[in-house]
Amino acid sequence: MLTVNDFLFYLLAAVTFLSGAGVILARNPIHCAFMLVVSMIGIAGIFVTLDAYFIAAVQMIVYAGAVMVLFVMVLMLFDLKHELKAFSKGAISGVLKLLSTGVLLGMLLAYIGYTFSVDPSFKPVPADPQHAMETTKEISSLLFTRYVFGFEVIGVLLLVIAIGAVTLSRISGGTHADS
Amino acid sequence: MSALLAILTFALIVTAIGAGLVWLSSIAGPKVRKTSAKVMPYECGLPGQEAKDTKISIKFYLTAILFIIFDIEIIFMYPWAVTYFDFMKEGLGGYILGAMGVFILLFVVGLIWEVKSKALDWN
Amino acid sequence: MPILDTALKVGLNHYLYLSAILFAIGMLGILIRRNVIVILMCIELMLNAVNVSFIAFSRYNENLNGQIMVFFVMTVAAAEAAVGLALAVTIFKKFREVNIRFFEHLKG
Amino acid sequence: MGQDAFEITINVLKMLVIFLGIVQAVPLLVWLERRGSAFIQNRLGPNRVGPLGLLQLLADAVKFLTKENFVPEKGEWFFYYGAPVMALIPASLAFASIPLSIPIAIEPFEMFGRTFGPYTFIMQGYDLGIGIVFVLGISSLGAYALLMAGWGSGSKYSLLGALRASAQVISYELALSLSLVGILMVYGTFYFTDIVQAQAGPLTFNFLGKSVVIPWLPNWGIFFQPLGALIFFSATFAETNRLPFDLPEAEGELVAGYHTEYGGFKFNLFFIGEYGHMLVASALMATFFFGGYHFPGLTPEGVSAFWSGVVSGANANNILTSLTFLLVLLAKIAFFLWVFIWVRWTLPRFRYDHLMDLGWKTMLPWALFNTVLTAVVMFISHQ
Repeated sequence: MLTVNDFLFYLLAAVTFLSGAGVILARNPIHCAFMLVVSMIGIAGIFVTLDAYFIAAVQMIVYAGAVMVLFVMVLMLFDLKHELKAFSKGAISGVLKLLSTGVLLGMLLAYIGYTFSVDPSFKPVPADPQHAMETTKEISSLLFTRYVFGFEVIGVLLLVIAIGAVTLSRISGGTHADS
Repeated sequence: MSALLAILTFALIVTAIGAGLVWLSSIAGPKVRKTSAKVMPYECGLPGQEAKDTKISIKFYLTAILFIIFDIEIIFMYPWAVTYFDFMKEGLGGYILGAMGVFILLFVVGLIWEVKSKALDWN
Repeated sequence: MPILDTALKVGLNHYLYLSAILFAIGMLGILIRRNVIVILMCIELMLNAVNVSFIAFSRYNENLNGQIMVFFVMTVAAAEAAVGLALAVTIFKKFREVNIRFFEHLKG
Repeated sequence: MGQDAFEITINVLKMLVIFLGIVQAVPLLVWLERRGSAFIQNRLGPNRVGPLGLLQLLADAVKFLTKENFVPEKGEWFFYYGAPVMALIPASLAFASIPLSIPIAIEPFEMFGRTFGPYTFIMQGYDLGIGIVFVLGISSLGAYALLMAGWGSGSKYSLLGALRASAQVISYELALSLSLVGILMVYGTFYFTDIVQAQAGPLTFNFLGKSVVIPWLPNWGIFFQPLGALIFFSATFAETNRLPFDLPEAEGELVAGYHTEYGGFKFNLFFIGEYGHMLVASALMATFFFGGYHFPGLTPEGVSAFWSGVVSGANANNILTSLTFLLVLLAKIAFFLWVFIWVRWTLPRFRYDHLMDLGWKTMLPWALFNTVLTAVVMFISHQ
């Protein structure tokens, strides 16, 4: 008998898998981007089933709400209708690519199946809404004690990116893109 | 966990009612033959022009990039904000203030640089 | 059926399988697509797949370090997407090309 | 979601009521907006259909429903029809996560020959422990409705309008989320119920190690975060595309923005989404800065004691007590909605570059200043 949690996992996994497959199969890049948005939201749901509420919200805000908006805006800005060939050419190389990905996937699945078959079930957690906030506070105190150096490095990285991205978009002149 | 189920149910309700209303309006609306003038993009009644070199300012995309960067910096302030008082109660107020002080300083430097480099000017 | 019930009962393995499948999808996308922006999207998908396994292990071991790792991965991935897109846009503006094959000609 | 059929049914019904409440609030707000604007401009406004023109909206809805539906030539039908539906989702999902009143505790009772209960029904769609972060996450999906509409219409004016609108929305999202950091520092939680609980009673704060109580003021967030409240409320105007920030649909100057190609009920759904965002913004404003469902002098015990003189039975008493607090919150929401309408007919529209300058160069630095100020003041007053 499936519990609610199991049902949610299978539902979200199906959504994530199908939209993930859509990302690589859709011909129009805009469709790829919207498929990826659905995939990101599905993964945020997966995080919630794993009790990572804050990370799920960050996933929504950063990935679905910021990164993918940038992707969609760039694709709309450079209206790529003229790009007809979505996939790379070559039958032999195509077979090789599929084969190598299949081998990798098979190895990963077999490894997971053999290694983590001891007791893969999760320990139960309290189903109390307060629990999510407690976890968030624990994450936060870890972030600002053990990982405080990484946190500051992220600050530096973001500063560098902010300067670099603006400088990059400046070169080759002109503030307007031909569409 | 059940909250997630509730969210999905609610999203389903909203989508169903919204899509139902759109469908209902397509049922209730008149069925008129499409004419070429009707399905043309609306450009104030003039014949549509598909100019080859429509210029769209890359400012939009630059704004989106800067949005990502500052959004992440703000997201890092959220866990800090909720534990700020807890750290102070443990006597680590100066430490946590300093840790975020450096981060905010980097934020401010980035913001000042963007303003000075005119990346945020729109005219 | 008890065997089916055991197999369907969601545990760590299921999350890891999902993570592996998503990772493989992302990798396949990088191999077969030509558009550099779609390839960047596939990289995001692969990073997300890794995040799923991080969170799953974090939940399994009841250890929150994994969640912090995911927080950092997300940050760096977003930064990577920003710079990657800035590069792609710069090259597109100059050469009107987003095909990944074309980028090979950019050697110095 | 629930343990037995009764609880699940009530919870699903509750969600339906919340969503239909949002949808039903829109005609009333449109009526209020039209009558209110007429009042401000010394006109009469709609007054023909029904008393005070109230049935005008029913007539409008019927008219919207009987409009022709078609997809423009170069549009894509999925995005074209999906965008109005998508416009509903962020606002309604966010509104359903805000606690509207105190939970209703239902004692065991007999129905259909069975005993049900005891139950506790929360007065919100769902209770996530991370409240405000969820609202921010789900509202950040709002940009997709605009982009889908612009892309699906297949018209370059729609696309340009969509890009303008989403650039504006994401720019003000920064100031909006940063302005909330101060209030989160004060309460130390993301959880809405705790935030509302913390605002009950008279104004209490610590100053230099002493506890100060001001009995004639409520313990509302606005007294701790006046600047944060101001920035938050201004940013929500831009988020909801309302005047003076309604550049995405400057109907007088531009064509119409991202919904140029839309008509009939699909246009109406965008409208419902916009008013839904206003509802969320007003409810968040009330929850964070104006005590949520609390009002000075009203305690759950006091209200319960009042109702016990009117009705008998614990269940009816609990329900009426909860509804009383619901009314308090609704009154606060109505006040902020009126401010939205009032401002629309008072202030002129910004120019686009002024708008972006205001968001990035004025509101973002002030929100940052508010964060630093709050941190320093809390640090000093705790020493």
